[in-house]
Amino acid sequence: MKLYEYMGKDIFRREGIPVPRGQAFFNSAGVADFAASLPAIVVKSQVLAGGRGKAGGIKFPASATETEVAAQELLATVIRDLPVHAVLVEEKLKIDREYYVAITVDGGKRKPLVIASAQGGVDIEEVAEEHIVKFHVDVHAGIQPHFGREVARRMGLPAAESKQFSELLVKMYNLFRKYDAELVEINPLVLSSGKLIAADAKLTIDDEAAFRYPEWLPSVEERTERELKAAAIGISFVELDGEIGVMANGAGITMATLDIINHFGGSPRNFMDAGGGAGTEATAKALEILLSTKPKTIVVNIFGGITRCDDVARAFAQVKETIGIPVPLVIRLVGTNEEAGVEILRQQGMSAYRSIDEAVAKAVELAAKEAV
Amino acid sequence: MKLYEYMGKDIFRREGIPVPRGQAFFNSAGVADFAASLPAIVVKSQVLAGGRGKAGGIKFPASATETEVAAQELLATVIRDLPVHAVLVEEKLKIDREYYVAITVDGGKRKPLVIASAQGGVDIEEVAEEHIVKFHVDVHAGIQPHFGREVARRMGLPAAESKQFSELLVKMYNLFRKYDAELVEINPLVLSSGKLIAADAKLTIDDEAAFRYPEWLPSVEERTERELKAAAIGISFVELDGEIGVMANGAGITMATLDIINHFGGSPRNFMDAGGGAGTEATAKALEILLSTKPKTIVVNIFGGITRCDDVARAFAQVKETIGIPVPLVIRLVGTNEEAGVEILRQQGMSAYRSIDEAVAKAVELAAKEAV
Amino acid sequence: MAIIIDTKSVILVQGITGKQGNFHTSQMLAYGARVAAGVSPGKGGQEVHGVPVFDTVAQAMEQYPITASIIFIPAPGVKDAAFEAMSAGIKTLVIITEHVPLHDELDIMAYAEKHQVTIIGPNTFGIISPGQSKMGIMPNSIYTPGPVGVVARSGTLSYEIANNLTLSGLGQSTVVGLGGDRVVGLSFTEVLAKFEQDPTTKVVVLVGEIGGNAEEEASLYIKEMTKPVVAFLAGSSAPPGKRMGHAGAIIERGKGTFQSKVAALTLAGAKVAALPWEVAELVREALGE
Amino acid sequence: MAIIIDTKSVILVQGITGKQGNFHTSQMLAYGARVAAGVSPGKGGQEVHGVPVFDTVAQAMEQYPITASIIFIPAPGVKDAAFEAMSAGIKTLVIITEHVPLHDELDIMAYAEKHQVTIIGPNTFGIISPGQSKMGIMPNSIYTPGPVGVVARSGTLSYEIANNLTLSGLGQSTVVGLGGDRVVGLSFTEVLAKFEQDPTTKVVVLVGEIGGNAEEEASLYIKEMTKPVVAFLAGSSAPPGKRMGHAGAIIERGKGTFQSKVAALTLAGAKVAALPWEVAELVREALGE
Repeated sequence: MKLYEYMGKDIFRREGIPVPRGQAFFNSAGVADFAASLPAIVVKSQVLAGGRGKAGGIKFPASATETEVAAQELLATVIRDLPVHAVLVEEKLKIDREYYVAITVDGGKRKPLVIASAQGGVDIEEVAEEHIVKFHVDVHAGIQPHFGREVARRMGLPAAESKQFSELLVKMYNLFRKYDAELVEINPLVLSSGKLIAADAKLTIDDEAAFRYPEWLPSVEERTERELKAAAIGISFVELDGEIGVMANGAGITMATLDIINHFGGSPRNFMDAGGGAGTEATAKALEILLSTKPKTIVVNIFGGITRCDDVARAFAQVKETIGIPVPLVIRLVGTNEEAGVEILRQQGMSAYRSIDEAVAKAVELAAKEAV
Repeated sequence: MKLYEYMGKDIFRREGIPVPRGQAFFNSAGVADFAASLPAIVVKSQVLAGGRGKAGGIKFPASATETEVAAQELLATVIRDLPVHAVLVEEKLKIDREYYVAITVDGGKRKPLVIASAQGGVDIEEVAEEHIVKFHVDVHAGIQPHFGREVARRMGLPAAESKQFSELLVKMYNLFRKYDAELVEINPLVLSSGKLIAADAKLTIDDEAAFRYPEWLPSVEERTERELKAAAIGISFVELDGEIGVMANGAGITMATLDIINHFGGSPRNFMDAGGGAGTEATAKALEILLSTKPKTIVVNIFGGITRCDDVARAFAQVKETIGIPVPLVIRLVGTNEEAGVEILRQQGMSAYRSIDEAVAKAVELAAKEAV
Repeated sequence: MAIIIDTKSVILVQGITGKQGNFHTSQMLAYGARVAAGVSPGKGGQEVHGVPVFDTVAQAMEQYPITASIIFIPAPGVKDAAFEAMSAGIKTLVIITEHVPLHDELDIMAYAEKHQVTIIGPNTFGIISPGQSKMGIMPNSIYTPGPVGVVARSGTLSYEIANNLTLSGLGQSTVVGLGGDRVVGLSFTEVLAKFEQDPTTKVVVLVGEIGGNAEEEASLYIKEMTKPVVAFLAGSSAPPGKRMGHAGAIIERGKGTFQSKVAALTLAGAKVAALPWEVAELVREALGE
Repeated sequence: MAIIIDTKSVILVQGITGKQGNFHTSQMLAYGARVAAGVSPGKGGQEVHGVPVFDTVAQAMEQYPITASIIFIPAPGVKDAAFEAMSAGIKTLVIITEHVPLHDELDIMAYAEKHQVTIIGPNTFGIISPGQSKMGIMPNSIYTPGPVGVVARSGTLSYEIANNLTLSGLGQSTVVGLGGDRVVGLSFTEVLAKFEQDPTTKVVVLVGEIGGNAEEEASLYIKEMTKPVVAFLAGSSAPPGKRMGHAGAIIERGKGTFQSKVAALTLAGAKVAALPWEVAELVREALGE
């Protein structure tokens, strides 16, 4: 779960990380008054897309009145398909230098990873490797101040900034642990008249830790309505651009099914991992979601392990009887209770393949026909 | 630093450990009103002495009016030489069972230690070893719930209480770490109508962690005025009952000096470790504190390492010139700048021994003479 | 022979009285695995499919010489369960549970490293040494003993491949599921090293997918292996930036792409199958059959 | 030979620019110890008595093959300094600072155990191998090389005894101060075991005091030692329940009394001196002189 910049900065402020004076507005009421209290002003659209600056999502009005106008304009904007959620009106900092610092998780090393650079303010991927400092964290040690001093030294920060940077990193790490963060990123970390200030705040919270979220933690939704519906029944679903609807059980096998569709010259309409052990009801609902995307054809690839083939077959029968299945449905069904499943399908006038290649080839062929 | 029961219970409450409804009173105003809101009442004197129950420090009044009287009486009481600081008016619990649980530090193993027993409510030293459960804590694991379940099992708690106990122990450990505790002890932990409640709270905070204390943390003083004065200049000082004042530099050597006084048939008036590296001013002040205890004689045992003998000698000279030294002063002075020190003493008409046995023997002899 | 678990493994099931724990205990027993005891707080004294249930791991270990534990506890309790097993001295741990918080996984792995515990998962189908023992949720029917070691990130895809191997007459020494989360215990490299040492294993099948750089790291080790490696990778058609099912499958920063993985594996000498049903044929070739 | 430090020890001083760090660096240099570098954040590039100062331990270690570090940092910063040294790979650490918070000590010791670091202190006078090297605050003049290993809880008392030994012609192999806090690194037993292995050491002097049960635990090991042990204990006259100077010196729960310690040591075969000046004579007897 990504948080908007203003939410991240609220948490930064609470955890003692310096941020510019600022306030979020969801409409323009009060904007001018607040702006009047700032010596210099920046208005930033709150949207979870990258590159909002280049897309015109950040403005530098010269007066309180101009700020109100800018806020109104930005609130009406759509950036990379996402409507602007709010605007953050902030004190515009005097920028002496810009740094980059982030804490994330390195899955390969199974440890938190600190990434820092004295060349901040730009996309970190554009910074040459030799200007990037990386240090893994031992969770049994955490980040003590010395860790920050060593990072600062490698970054080439002067002594006067080293202590501030070190205190900041300790706080960032505490926040990273306390809020189950996947990512805490400050870019740029601005040096302004001798003080280090987080000019931006990127904070991604681990969705799996939702049960520990403090109540006040805001929720940000990036998924489509259908993806949400699928999530509600425990199914991973991602919409894509192709023609063939896909349902399989397991992330790897679903991905492989997409690959095989591609291999046979077709294009998938979606990724749908119905998971292991989905029963009749969940499978029926998943199929309904699939149908709502209006694919040209649907291919179902079930290797029954925990998932029982008869449960799956019953779901198809149920959907066919109730809302109907208006597109060709190609089913590959093997594994636990395979025979019972095939029999249920047969009674509904449907048949099943035993091998994945035959099933996908058939689906691609049917989709091509539909397209004609 | 030991906290009063009501302070400990305030912290328990804040950390989610169940305690009886209660309130501390420093005079009897409001006691009756509060007592009237309780179904059954207990009034406990807040004093840092053990065995306050046996000393009459706990009362069970039958009514709100009786509670007010009891509070007045207890507030006027002195228990084991300590005046009652406050009274805690609490709901008297229905007691089904009494357990014991504590977390402290095992210096030998360098680890936190959990001590628990199903036989609570009495002095834990009176409980037979086989009824006491002890588990060390790995600070890299902390106390997870399973730890509490295993302790509960060893204590013989039924399943219904195991979960509660386990949650309690997790909270106790978090508190132990968060507040730099030397000891968190609940005795008795009461089972009351199926609920585990901390009927008492003993909490000792590490004095060395004072710089981390949150501002609200209350302070409890157990030391005498002289001991406080000594602490203010960084000197360890404990008053004893004998006749010979003692000053030495280092805890071990001070203790050994006391032992040697005993060996020669004398009795020490105090323990004073002037520490390593004390300068003239600190040493002079220490001597003044010593003199204020009116010893029959004083023995000073300085093995100069970081401590410089001339600094020490100058302090004695200074005190002699200003307030005077009305009792015999026996000085053993060796080590760093020894010659300069001896010379300073000589100019003041004082002399110094080189060996500890001679010095102490002399002091004991002089004290005996004074006593005549 | 096999790796990690075999006929001598004495197994504990944590969360044995839950729906999943109960069902898969029956399946593991049916497969012949030595499931000695289960743990379920507050349920001590019960039995599940004839397996005695204890309140704590320590209590179970007083009664049985347990060597490995499999965890079916819901995600919020996994950290507690894993620490309980590790603190009690268990050195092999299979964590089936999915949706375990990332920071709990970090804590578990750090403690496992300190105490030299082998962790499989979380979010794994487990491990099976066909004909010997099983700690996992894979179907019993699709495996048969033989010379092929299989290590996979993803469950069902590995079933597909194991099933194909079995139907092609190619049995397996051990099949290991690393788990689909961003932070898991065993890595491809560690499992490959165990297969390299295992006398039964003659060839290794690596089933990977896009995202992360585990396959690229494994390639460094594959270069040094004496045994042939056959790989299959899911995700050749995945669009960049979309999260597909589990955290592993994110393409970030131009690393972890299908192309980079295929290139690294091929360069290291592994044969990469373009389609899942081609794996068995490549294995047969690698075995010189 | 000696234990823990010797002529090969290359020493780092953490907190070298502070008053204590500065002074004792000069004393250690005067004694001939190989003090290679100092650390003091923000003071990198300076020199103290000719010793170069760095901002971080890692930076110092890039320049010098440091084997041991001595910490003179004020108490609130000791945990940070100790973790810095340990994270940088230093395996011998002397922590002079007193008043270190108990929980910081617990954290330091747990991390030291994980990384197999030898910690002396906190709240110690340090360690000296006479004629070879010194990491500590003891006076340089009172030691001389020889066959007596000394291990003490308390500083000045050990000076008294070492001085007596030297005046009696009995030199020391190494003198170790464990530190006066409730939680310290090395224990009596661990130091005794090192002396037992050290060819130079022919007899060991243990300087203990009341409180805790370190001396009782040491007695268990003394029973198994081939080398004779002479002990002196402070606190024979201490009243129960009074805290005397440092946390070690509390008599609690009837354990750790003078009597129990003397009994345990005597039973283990150690000779216990009743007064400090009797130690040298007992050592001479133990040496068969």
